[in-house]
Amino acid sequence: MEYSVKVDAFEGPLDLLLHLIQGLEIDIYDIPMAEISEQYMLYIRAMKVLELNLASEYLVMASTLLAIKSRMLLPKHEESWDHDDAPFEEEDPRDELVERLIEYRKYKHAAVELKEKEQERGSFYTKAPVDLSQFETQKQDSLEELQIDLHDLLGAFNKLMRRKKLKKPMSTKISRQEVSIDKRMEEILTDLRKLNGPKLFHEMFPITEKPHMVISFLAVLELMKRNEITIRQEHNFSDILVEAFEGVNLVAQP
Amino acid sequence: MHNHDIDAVIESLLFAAGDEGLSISQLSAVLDISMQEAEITINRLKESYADQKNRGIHIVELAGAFQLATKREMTPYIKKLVESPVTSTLSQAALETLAIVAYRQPITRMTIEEIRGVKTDRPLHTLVSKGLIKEAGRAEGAGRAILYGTTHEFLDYFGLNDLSQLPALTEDIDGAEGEEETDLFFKSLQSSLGADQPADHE
Amino acid sequence: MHNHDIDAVIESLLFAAGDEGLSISQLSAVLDISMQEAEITINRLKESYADQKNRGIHIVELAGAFQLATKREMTPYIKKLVESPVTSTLSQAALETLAIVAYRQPITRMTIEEIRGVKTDRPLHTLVSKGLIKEAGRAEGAGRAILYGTTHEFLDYFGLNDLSQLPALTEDIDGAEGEEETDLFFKSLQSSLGADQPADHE
Repeated sequence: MEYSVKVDAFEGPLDLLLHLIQGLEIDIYDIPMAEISEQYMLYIRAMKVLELNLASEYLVMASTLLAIKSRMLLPKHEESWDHDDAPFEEEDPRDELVERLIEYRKYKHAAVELKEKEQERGSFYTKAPVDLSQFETQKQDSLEELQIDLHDLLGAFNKLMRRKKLKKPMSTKISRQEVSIDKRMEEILTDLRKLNGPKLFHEMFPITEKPHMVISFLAVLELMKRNEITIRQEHNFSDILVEAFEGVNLVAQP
Repeated sequence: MHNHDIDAVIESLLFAAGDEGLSISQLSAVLDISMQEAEITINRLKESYADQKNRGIHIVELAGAFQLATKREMTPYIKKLVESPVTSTLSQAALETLAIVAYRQPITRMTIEEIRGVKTDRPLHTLVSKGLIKEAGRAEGAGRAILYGTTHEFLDYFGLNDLSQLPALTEDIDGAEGEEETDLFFKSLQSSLGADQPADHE
Repeated sequence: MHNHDIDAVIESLLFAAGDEGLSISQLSAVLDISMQEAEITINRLKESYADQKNRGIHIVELAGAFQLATKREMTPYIKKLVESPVTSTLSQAALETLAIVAYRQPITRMTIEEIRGVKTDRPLHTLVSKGLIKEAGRAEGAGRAILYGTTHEFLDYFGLNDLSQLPALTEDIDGAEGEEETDLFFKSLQSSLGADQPADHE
């Protein structure tokens, strides 16, 4: 398996920019370049800290943003050499970017609608065709007449995968327990204090379910920030150790 | 041939065809009726299945073919008995790519990448391997790049009868959707990176 | 739970259960009724399906399991469907089977049936007779079941040089979820947690 860790969470620089524009409640047709560049760089830095493999597109966009920003800072002396007085539509350095963002956003929203349709379609059950080959005539069609290609094969397989199968045993649904970050922080800290020594980093993730792992990860980050725990690594690639600071601080004190 | 109630015959045919579905032309051929008549009949049946409160299945039209499916309100009962589909849902990258292909087909990988602003070979690969898109010719010009288009299975997968049923593209929408996880992740990241940055950008 | 007509619920359950059928105990568990009540209800339904002239399917009982099937008198129509010229391509059943054999060869019929969830001897027969698959040895163990694999003709037909040219599936054919792009972050997180954790939680 290859490990090309994607800069997760965002689908690329355009997606990140849209996220920022929305978060900052900026008018997409009048983007404050200084602000957006600053925020953008912050995210890039964060991704680097996380050692996520930053796709080169993000860096290209960073320089594009800076280029637009500096072009906008240039003094506008067009008037001086605007020889005839024809209404001269001054080109905004942001135009091309805005156009790309709007175009991309169209499809991003279409993707959301497709996702809804995917779920809707996934909520009903269909059945396999009855095996009808007993009725097939003796005269078999030759292969050439079949007119199928690999895509039909893949499509048929995908369809099969979508079909639901009857469960062998009646399974009792394990109701997923939602764990809050606060609760997980408390658990981790109590655990570490009881131990009175370091614990391996991976032991912070006893349940390998995505939501639980994310919560655990966030809990560890938050505990670090609050100086409740310390994390160290003896040398490169050695085990990461997590230990509670001595102290009487209680987590999540009201 | 018509000793039997046409409704019964169609029900049996639909049942036999399963998720392969039945087209109007197949119906007309088997029932020995005109295409128009077949269409009227199947649509009447479709309504009748939908209306009958004591029926748990109905007729749906997918990718130009009619097939039987359970009614949506039955899902909770069936879930107690049947595995949910193993198919993982498509990733955001795949959905975006698919949206672009669906609305702009035939289209080359390069054009898709221009629109998305990122490399798109992986999502394209995923979509081809799921049979949702296919090579639909080659572009004119030097590279003769592959042109992608959607498949029959694409329609079925999204419950569409044909491409005209795709939701209309809209230019201006303001809505936060699916951003929560991202936000949570980056908020905590930002706060762990230091307090000099505004932690909330909502 | 019974906001819905019990007849409708049972119909949808029978439909979803397919060839595996439903036992009285399953019905009683899902519907939250006594075994006796379940038996009375299913038998009432069975009669009602049989009596209705406008229904092409009925409920049959096989080895203690109830399942839907087409009524016997519908057979001529279904036969006609298979023979109709519109249907001259490989059936969905055959395509599915071929896909499974192509990606999982050598493979026994039993394993294919486990994956598809339905009987598959006829589609296998069709594919063998068309020369797309062939017997490729025998499985170890008691039954020494036939193992199937694709033929040279299969490669020819699909324009492949060898099997490695088959498009990679994103999804394991056993139904286990394949690696999804969105999961990469979590995968890498898990792998950074050490090898003693199960790397996949599919």
